[in-house]
Amino acid sequence: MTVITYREACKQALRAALVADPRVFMMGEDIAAYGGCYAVSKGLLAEFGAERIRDTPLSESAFVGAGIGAAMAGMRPIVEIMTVNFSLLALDQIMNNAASIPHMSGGQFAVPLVIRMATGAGRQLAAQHSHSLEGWYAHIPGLRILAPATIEDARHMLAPALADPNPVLIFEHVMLYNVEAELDERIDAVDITHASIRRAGTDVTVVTYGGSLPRALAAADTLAAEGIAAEVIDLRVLRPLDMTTVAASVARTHRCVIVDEGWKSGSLAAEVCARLVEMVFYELDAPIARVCSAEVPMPYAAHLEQAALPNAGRIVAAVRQVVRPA
Amino acid sequence: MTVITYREACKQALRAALVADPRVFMMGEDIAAYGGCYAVSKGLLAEFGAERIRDTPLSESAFVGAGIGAAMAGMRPIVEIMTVNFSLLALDQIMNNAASIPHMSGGQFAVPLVIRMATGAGRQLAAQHSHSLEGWYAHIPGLRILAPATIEDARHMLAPALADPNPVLIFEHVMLYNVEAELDERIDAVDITHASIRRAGTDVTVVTYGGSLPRALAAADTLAAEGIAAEVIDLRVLRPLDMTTVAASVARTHRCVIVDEGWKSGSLAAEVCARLVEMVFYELDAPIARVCSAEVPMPYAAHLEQAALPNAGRIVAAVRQVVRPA
Amino acid sequence: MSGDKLHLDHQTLLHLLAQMVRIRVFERRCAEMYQREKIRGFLHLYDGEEAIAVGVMEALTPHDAVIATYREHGQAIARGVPMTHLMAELFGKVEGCCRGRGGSMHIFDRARRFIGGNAIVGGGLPLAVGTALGDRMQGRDAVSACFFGEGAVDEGEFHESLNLAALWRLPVLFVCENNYYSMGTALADAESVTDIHAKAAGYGVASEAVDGNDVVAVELAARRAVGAIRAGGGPQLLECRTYRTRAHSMFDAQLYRDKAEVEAWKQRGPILRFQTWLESSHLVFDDEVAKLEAAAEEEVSAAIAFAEAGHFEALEDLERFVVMDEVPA
Amino acid sequence: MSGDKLHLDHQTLLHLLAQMVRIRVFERRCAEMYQREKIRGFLHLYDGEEAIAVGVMEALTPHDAVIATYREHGQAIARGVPMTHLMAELFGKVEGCCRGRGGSMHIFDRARRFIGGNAIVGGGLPLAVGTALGDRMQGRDAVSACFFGEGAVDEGEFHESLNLAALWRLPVLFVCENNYYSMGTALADAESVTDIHAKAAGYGVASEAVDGNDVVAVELAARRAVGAIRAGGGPQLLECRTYRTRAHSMFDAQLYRDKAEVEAWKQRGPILRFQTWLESSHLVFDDEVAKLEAAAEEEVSAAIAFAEAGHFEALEDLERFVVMDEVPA
Ligand SMILES: Cc1ncc(C[n+]2csc(CCOP(=O)(O)OP(=O)(O)O)c2C)c(N)n1
Ligand SMILES: Cc1ncc(C[n+]2csc(CCOP(=O)(O)OP(=O)(O)O)c2C)c(N)n1
Ligand SMILES: [Mg+2]
Ligand SMILES: [Mg+2]
Repeated sequence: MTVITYREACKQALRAALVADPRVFMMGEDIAAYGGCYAVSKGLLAEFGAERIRDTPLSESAFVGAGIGAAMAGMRPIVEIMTVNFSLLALDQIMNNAASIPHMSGGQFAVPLVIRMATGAGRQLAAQHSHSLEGWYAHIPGLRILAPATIEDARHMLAPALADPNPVLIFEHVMLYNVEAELDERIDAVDITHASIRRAGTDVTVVTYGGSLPRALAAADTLAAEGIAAEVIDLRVLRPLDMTTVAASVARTHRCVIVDEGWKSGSLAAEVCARLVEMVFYELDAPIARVCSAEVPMPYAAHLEQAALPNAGRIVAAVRQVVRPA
Repeated sequence: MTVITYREACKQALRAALVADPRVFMMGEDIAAYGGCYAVSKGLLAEFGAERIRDTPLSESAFVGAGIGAAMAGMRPIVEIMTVNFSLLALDQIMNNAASIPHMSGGQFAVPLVIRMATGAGRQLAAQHSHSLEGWYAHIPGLRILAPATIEDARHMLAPALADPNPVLIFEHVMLYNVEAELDERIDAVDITHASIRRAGTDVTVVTYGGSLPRALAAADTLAAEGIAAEVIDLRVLRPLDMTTVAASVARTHRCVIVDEGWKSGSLAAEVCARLVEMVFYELDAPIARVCSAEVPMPYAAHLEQAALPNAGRIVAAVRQVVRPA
Repeated sequence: MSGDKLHLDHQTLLHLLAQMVRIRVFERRCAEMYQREKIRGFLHLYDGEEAIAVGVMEALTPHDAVIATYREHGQAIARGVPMTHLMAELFGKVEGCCRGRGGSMHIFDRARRFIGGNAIVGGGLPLAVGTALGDRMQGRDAVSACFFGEGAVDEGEFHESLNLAALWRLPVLFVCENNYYSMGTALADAESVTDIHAKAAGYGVASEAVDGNDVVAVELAARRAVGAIRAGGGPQLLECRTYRTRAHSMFDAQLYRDKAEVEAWKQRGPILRFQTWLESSHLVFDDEVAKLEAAAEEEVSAAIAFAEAGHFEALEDLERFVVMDEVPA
Repeated sequence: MSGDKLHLDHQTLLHLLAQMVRIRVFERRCAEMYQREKIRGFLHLYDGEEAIAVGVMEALTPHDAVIATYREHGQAIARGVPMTHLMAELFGKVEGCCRGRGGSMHIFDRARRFIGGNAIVGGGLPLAVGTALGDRMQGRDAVSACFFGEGAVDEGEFHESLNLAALWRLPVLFVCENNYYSMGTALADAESVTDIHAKAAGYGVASEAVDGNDVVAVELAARRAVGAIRAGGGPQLLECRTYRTRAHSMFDAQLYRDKAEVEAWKQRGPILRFQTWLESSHLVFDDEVAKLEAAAEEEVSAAIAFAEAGHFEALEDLERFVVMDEVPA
């Protein structure tokens, strides 16, 4: 067992991928000379050279599209969009090319591309740099969307993402990079299909993912002290959703709170809720509750930002309300 | 009473707006010399001249951004993005500027901009030209999203949209342009805040909007013949949602089916469902059902396209299932 | 035929003419099939521009990649996509090259490295940069030929793609089919500088403007450009000046241009010109032209029959390939 | 002072120096406040580039619009945004120009037509085209001055915006602050052609490259450009060549460049150079410089005190202005 940061886990994953397959290469803004905006790729240029660790111009649409083309030409590109905030500039390529070409070409072409981006708020970066759009991206057929919330997933999700013949988007939450934990070296692979029960419980199911997992776990601790046993599910894969795991849990607990850093209206939390209604409506003993971000462009001031984000306190309150309505 | 097309209603609205306010002007691709890709703006160039009816280069990001800037400088631009499919290229401007600047600037600047676009499938235009993303756009705080489904709304929603100090996106469904109906000339205004009950009923609430309204009404006819009285609600405004009207209806009917041309996962239908769970859970006698588009890049072949879209038959089946579960 | 010189032998000349005629006839029948509602959706015909697809394609090898737009029947045919598969695609049949999912705007043919058929203006340029990058990284001596209209020059993707290709000296042949209109918008109403090939200077990309209605000139220029790319000269831009003598699509009333302008260009049409020149120079015999026309008619008729006889994909397969099970070999 | 000639009178010279010093001192204290965690988020300082904001701003009138980037303290100060409001903004206080919602990257000041503070590279260019269009349509004789780094030149928005502004001959002054790096990426690793002002030719936009570390040269060039715009010459591009002598932001270890390179540029810093020249030419008296430095220190200290004394916006107001009730007059 060694203790490493989430950032280091991401980097180990990249390094392993580059070593394992000569078709793998990285491109993105400031990943090489600068070492990556969040220092994830620091050192990789020296190790793998400028052919495989490519700094790109600030041309999100072009280099994402180039990643798609390179994937179609037989490479296994890992494209880094520095943060999700800039990915809007590449959205046409992602939706209209990466996600559409396999089906639209009648299955002639696959797009085995991985796109990584940092996501989320909490660092006072204000409206244009604090988006949490991974749940929104999960609307798009043809994509697989991953949200590693643990060191283990940060370390091991990349390999199956690269092995996937489809475009895979990996969202790394900015507040997780500095998180440290033990990496169990006996585990050398994870799947990218299942949700994971991170804490078992019987009274309520708390469904979450990514940067909100630590918040949900903290809330579960508090709730445990009050005698409420919350089961915490980490979705891990935002598309396609593993609703089997979630629905089975809710069928046991009969109550559910969904925690999602996206804006509430049209959030992934809404989708999870709608699916539960479709799947286990008659098992529900209380309305499903959502704890999401306030529907505001994220403000800079710390107190406003924190007020806008889901946190353990709001999760605890939502669970209490669901478990013991006033 | 005169019978006009939806297209003509859109045009009358534009003409009236141009006449009423010298600050109003239009810009977009092929709106002037060509007359508009769906012929909505045909004739306006001759009537209002090239200063106010502006053909733009194929530069969605720049001319949408220019619309934002012009609005901030005191104009009341109506920007046409030919179809929603191309709006992804302008999404950064829409989300990070239009929707963010008012809040981010502490209320110093408003962005009184109207963006119109055609949306939806049904014309065999295949994957890249058949998106139905209005529900997806409704995720973004700061925007008002309108979906005129009737001739009356097509004629009258534009004026309040222009009067709104906020960016308003108007989505016109491509399958509606040729629809004809009577325009009641005694009505000279509509609101852009409320959903509308288009058909009263007691057994089930069918919630829909835009291009799916005719499908829902057709389904209600069929259902009526079977003795099922469906109430059909046209959301009209996709953001902010008028859930009061919807919840009140469901509180009466106790059953709900939501029809939405968006892809199912992460659809607006999911949001409506989640809100109903939050608001009227204990009134629900059956799971809420969704009739959405299949989660595929839209295929070209007619039979596949029709199979992917919501239609009256699927709505009828969903309602039957909700009202009289097998 | 190679390098900078064309051996204008009899067979070659006939071949160039035949290719253009095949495209023309195919599309004339497409328009007819559209009227008969066998083809639906958007249908963008290539009349008047055939010399470009034919000329450029002669300069490519099967290893090269071709990336095109929604107006790509000409490129597809010149590239060798069988008309049967193409017509079946337009009919929405499962025998179509994309199983009927793509339609006219999305022709793909993996066997011929024909990578779309892209209906987002400018959307293909980044892809071509990517295929060129992928090829180069794998040591393949392949060129990515990317066709786009002058309308795509307005888009940011043009700028970003030319820069990236030039920066990394990638083997991309950018072929701008400048037909002076993007839908109904005249070039001068869309671009502040209408000399498109001159824009390449901003990226350090070598470029040339060529009479896009002269198939031999196009082929020569394309061979020069492809030669330069293969010699390591980095991306090249070829601006082919031409004219679309039909409407933009089947929904276009052409309010934006004069009939006389269209007529004038028709007189300069690539087939008419080339054929007239061949005939007046006695480079072909009378019956040869008639023969190749008949062959084209026959080929297209066979394609229509094939398409007619085809089947609609089973509804159960609607979701197939949304998510791929494997990367096709 | 007007037109093409600067009257380099004593007051003018002192004013230019004072403006640059105000910016420099303000930002030195910002860095300090960052260390003390009074300021958070991303903080991009302008050290070494002050001559650009100061020089350009001298050429503008209050009616003109200014559109800037996330590295915009310099522009804001030169434009007259009160330091108190600016510092309070950085402290996240409701007394800040944006009520503490914008922070360093999003400075807006309606009274001074200061329209951001935009943290999306290239995101401000389309806006500037729009304010220029709006002004022109309303018959205002106003210029929209748009500042952006050379990194923004990579983005499609640069291309689309220059074309649109040129096509419609809009009164936009595009000011490229070329500091040779976008974060850690050297210009030559991002642009195939590194001579940015030359790119304007592709749009028919007149352009000039100027020593961005020479405040007088910048002012002169800006006056020429603004004059040309007001005379109806359409948009102009001014490339100001400069260098950022601090890190990109507070998180940058500067692995990508040599200390020696930074040192060399420091020696050519705009304040040092201008002040040295003024002093060696005996255009200022010793105590004048000391005085304006002291005044700047005092102004910044007062701004810090103001910011310290400010309040955090009430949580109930979090959602205020997401949707506006009216268009501010
Ligand atoms: C991004 C985008 N914007 C708008 C359209 C609508 N549209 C389809 S074809 C076309 C004209 C394109 O003109 P050009 O690139 O010159 O090609 P041409 O049709 O002349 O061959 C337009 C505007 C589109 N498909 N994609
Ligand atoms: C669209 C976009 N891509 C990436 C970033 C991340 N980023 C912030 S500043 C910066 C460098 C920009 O360089 P330049 O335009 O030269 O301005 P400078 O910082 O040198 O003043 C980058 C890449 C961003 N903010 N927006
Ligand atoms: Mg064209
Ligand atoms: Mg820079």
